[in-house]
Amino acid sequence: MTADPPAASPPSSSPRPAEDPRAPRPHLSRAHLLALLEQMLRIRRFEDRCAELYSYEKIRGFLHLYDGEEAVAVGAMRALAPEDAVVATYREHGHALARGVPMTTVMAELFGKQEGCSRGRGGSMHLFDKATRFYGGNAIVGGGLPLAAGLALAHKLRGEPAVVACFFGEGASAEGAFHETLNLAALWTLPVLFVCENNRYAMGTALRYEESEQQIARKAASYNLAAVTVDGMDVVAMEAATREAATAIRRGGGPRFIEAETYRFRAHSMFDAQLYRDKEEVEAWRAKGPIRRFRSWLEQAGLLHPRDLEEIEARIAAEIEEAVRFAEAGSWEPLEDLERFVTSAPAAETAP
Amino acid sequence: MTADPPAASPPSSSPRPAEDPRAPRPHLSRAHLLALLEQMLRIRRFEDRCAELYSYEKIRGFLHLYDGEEAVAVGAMRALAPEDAVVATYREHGHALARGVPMTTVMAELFGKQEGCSRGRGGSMHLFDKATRFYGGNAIVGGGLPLAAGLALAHKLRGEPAVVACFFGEGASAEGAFHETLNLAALWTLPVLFVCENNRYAMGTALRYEESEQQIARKAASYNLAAVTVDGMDVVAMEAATREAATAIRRGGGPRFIEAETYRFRAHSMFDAQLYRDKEEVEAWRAKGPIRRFRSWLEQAGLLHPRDLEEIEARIAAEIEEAVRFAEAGSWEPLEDLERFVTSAPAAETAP
Amino acid sequence: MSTALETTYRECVREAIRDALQRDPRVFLMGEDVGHYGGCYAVSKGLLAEFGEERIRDTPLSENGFTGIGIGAALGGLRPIVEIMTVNFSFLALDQIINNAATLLHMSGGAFNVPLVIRMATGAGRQLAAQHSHSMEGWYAHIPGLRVLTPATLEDARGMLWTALEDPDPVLIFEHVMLYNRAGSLAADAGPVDIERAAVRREGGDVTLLTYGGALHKTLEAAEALAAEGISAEVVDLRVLRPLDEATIVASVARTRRAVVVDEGWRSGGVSAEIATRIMERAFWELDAPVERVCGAEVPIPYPAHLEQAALPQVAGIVAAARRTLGR
Amino acid sequence: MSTALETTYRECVREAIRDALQRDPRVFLMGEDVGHYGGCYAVSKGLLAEFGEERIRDTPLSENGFTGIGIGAALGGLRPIVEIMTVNFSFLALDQIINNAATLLHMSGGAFNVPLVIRMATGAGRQLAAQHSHSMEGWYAHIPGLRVLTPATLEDARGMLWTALEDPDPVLIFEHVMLYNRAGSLAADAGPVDIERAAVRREGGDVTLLTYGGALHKTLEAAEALAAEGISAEVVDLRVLRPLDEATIVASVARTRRAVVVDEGWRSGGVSAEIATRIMERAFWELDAPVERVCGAEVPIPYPAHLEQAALPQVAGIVAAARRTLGR
Ligand SMILES: Cc1ncc(C[n+]2csc(CCOP(=O)(O)OP(=O)(O)O)c2C)c(N)n1
Ligand SMILES: Cc1ncc(C[n+]2csc(CCOP(=O)(O)OP(=O)(O)O)c2C)c(N)n1
Ligand SMILES: [Mg+2]
Ligand SMILES: [Mg+2]
Repeated sequence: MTADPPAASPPSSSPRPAEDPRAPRPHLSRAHLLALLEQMLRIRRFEDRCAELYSYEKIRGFLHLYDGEEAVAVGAMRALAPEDAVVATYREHGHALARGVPMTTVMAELFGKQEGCSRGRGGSMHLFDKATRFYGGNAIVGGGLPLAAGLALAHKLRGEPAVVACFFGEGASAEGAFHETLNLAALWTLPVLFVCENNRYAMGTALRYEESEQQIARKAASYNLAAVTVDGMDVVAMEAATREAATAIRRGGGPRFIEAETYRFRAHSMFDAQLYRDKEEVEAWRAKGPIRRFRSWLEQAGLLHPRDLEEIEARIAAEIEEAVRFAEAGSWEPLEDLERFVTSAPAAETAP
Repeated sequence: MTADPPAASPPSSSPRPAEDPRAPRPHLSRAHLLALLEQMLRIRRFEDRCAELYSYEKIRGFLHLYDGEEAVAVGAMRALAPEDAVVATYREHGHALARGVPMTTVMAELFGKQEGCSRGRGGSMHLFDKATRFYGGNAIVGGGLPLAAGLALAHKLRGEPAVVACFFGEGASAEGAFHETLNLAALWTLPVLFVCENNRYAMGTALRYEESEQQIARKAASYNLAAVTVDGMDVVAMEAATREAATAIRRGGGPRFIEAETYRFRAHSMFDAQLYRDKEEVEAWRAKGPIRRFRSWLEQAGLLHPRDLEEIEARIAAEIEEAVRFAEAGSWEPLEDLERFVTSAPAAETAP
Repeated sequence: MSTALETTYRECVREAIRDALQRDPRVFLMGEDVGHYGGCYAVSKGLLAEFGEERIRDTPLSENGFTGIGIGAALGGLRPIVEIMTVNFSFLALDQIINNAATLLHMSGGAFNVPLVIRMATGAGRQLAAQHSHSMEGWYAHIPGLRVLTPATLEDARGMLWTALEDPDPVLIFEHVMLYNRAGSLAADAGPVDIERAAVRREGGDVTLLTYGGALHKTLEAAEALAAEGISAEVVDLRVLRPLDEATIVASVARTRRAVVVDEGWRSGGVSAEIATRIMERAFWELDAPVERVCGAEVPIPYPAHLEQAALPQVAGIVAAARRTLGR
Repeated sequence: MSTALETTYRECVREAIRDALQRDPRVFLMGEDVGHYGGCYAVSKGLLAEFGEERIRDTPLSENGFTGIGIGAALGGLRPIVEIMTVNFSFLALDQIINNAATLLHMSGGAFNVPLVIRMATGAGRQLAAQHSHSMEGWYAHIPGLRVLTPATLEDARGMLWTALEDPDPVLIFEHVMLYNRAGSLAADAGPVDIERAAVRREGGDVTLLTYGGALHKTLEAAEALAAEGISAEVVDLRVLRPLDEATIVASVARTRRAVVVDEGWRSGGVSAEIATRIMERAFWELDAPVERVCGAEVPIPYPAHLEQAALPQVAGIVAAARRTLGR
């Protein structure tokens, strides 16, 4: 079964290293390691700015930050090639940026401007981008899993050797959609990589109130697919695990599952008083923060010099400034277009 | 949390032995063993008659027979006490009869008469009976599982030491409802017994097309609850496993899971050409049939004499005749009552 | 010219699927028991042998999962036909149908359309009782982003599927269970039909009877009965419940000045209300009488035949409603 | 006599829940984040500390599972209040809501009723976009076996829950997200209210504006604006979308001879159509103009404020529709 043109190639702005993302193991050159750090910092600084813009009411609605979890998306995306596809959740700024969705269009989306990656219609929870095969941004917990498996089925039937990476939280693993999808993916040997971001909370509900089996990889393994638990605060471990899994998937081995143990440092969304956890717990996890730890390791190993960091921060700051400028300069979609994009046909013809 | 009157007691017509159903192990007296045989035969003969009545168009709609699986319901029900509750599927004639729902009202239900156990409104797939705490009869595959867990939650919060036995097929274990319910039941230590009737087919879909993990008890165990696989063609094994599980549940140990390996000898429903399996496979399973095997074992052990069997068959035949007579003599609910039972209030007051 | 074949609605649906599988390698059929069993209503019998397991794909009992997989596969460039056995089971897949299929195009600002077709059996008449017998097509017609089709004739059973597969957006096709055995003749070269317009199945000048799906044939019978009384009824087969073909509806009623909507679905909040309201909005001053509705009784479908039939629109009720619009 | 308290809609809902928990040991609240988090919209804040984990029960993300557990618990003699965070998530539980909660009484021939209350947040206005913002209460009102409530005032937020818990059958309560912060005064002894009747919130003689839920306050503003133009509008708060209080609706419209339905839900096939049709069926000869509808645009709710607001009924649109019924 083939047809349609092949998947899009990555945009030139994509911060991808020369190295082949399909290599089964990471090549830990200094450039590579610094690129990992830069990606994580880029997401962190971007989101810090988002929080600020939220208080200025430039960004509205629900805003879920990825603060603390950056190593997961950054490590995983390094192992994905342009022909691969990504499905994420409402907490997906990090995934979008790490995948190469331009920061400008992400920021414009958060502002609700028509220059945004979803024309402003989606907002924070619904980032989409065709060029990087970024299939959202889904605000129904668990709703992205079947969709990812379906993309994988398309790849398989069309003979395209691509991987679909599907990110979701541990909370999603209680939903029926998780169960149905894992069974189907294993049964049909679908080329999909499930990445569960186990940050120990689903909103304000702690893991022990969510799951009778708290090790999500064990749950996954019960569907007879290979599942591992990885330190999601360690970007290199995440990259290595993803490369291994993606390689196995590309070889036709069917679905794989990675449980990334991580933690969210900030509130669930901007409306969360965090009554459900102690400050101490948060502080203890902060000490293991993915950026902090990686940075000091790089410094101790003599791989990161103060100059490097300054340069990185300067590049990021400039990119963020540019993104904010782009978003500010963006335009509001005209009201006459309100009923567009409900169907593909011109609105006039499909008035219900 | 308590209120409301306690659960109903069993009707006098209930074919229950004197022995305490709550005993942790079966007492295998001759009377007990013969009662097991009689129950299985009673269901078999009843359903043979149903198939015949279907061809006379006395029974319509979908009719799912339990032929071959009788040991599961008969064994399991022996371990349930009057205060326990039962939730079953659209293949539930056997469960209803073994639980003690009068054969007369079951037959009248299949005829659609208002003397039926659901006033004729439900038909074969929707048998209900308050007196025996028989909560259906559910034709949505997997739809009964959350309901059973909810009944168990009510028992728990009200401090009632009752077990809910929930029967369903292996096909149901692919549904999201299975996953959500098992997690919740284990998480909340609910007093519910899940009995999965693994008859190797969901309609025409063989186990290997349904499940990436074909041992359903293994799937269940992944929720951290005790799960066993039992020979569902062996009525004594079923009874023993159920007694053990029910005893553990009554002691507050939370949910248990029994996978009963069984086989359906007849078509899925009356509209099934059985293209999906060989005659040989059916024959091989027939040789292990629960009635055939148990009967010859009883005979070889000198526990069943030809006279016994004659008496049993005669009793059953008489009961079936009486049930058919009752159903035939039953009446059609008047058309004026069509809109009753949509809400509890009188129809006139709640016209939408 | 084209010869006619004797066939059934079931065979028309099967031929439509076969045709689509042959025309386009991206098409595949997926659902419970579509393969080895041959389809719950025997629609897909024989297709597994012809097209193999990849394209006639039996699924586990996972309505939400495989419907979502259909959406993803559509995003990935395939043209899935998802079969949901019975409309009541589609509630299990509703999250995927509404929150994803109907919404992705909009949420993505036009980037990702979902060319998915979902077929399901709908309606009562087979004594399958309260979890297998409902008519929810009018309910689905409330959802922006979906197209809702209700083939009532052999031509439409044969022709709507291909056009639906060419639609860039999700299309739901509802096949009434009482139509599958319907026999008749069909042009040998019958092919794709439009999925935009209502069709006038019988012309008349005194009253317009508007209906769709399983109720079409009863409505035509009613028109026949009315003719015997000297009442000339026009019968409009809506065919497409979303988007409604308002122009055809309004044109007919503006002429006849009287209308009866016949809908097997429940009355309150059904598509019958929308049609009545559209008529009021667009042809109020032309109306000589309030629009009448003949709908399903507001009750989960009961098992026994006499109650089931009493819960459904019947010829006598349609005739009586038409008479009322004429003050008789 | 009774003194008045300053309070908010959110506090009224919380007080209603607290009151129910105190009155009846069978009552408990169950849903995602109702306990430790304090409720997604802070409705249940403080209740966990007061009533403990058994009665303020945090659930995993399992909408179908815990809604079904609510049904089973109701069958088992408890009086569960199930909270579904947002109406869009209720699609995941739809099988349990329709195929079980709404249907069990009927399927069992009257043997098993389901005294369950499901509360959910509904509606747009917070820029939560296409998977969190819809108004599906009118859609649920299509389902026989359910009662559908839409408290729009502090009194109803405070009073409907207890009456709903006394109903032997399932009741859905829709709380509009834009109402939670609404402040006002409430009698200190406010208590249970009826869940049968619509309420005339403002009397008038020229045109009847019919609405419910989040749109009530905009409609009252519109009536005020109309009064300034010399048009006297009556405002009917439907309160109960199923079963509709046809008597109150028809009595008002028969008097004013003109009606506008204001409904945040999508227009096609919405409850607005049912209300318009009932008016036509029961008061056709009294009508001086076709019933007007002011509804939500038929689009999944877009994120940016200007588009979101444009997708919702607004005062100006209501005023214009009322004027049209008067030929102005
Ligand atoms: C089906 C559904 N139910 C509930 C919600 C509300 N909600 C949004 S995020 C969330 C917690 C999800 O937790 P998890 O899956 O662990 O992801 P995390 O937010 O921790 O990344 C909840 C309950 C939702 N969006 N969708
Ligand atoms: C949700 C749902 N999907 C599909 C069906 C149609 N259906 C009825 S029984 C059945 C097979 C169920 O198999 P299993 O759970 O193994 O039970 P068995 O019939 O073998 O006892 C199917 C697909 C249904 N009733 N409900
Ligand atoms: Mg989490
Ligand atoms: Mg089976």
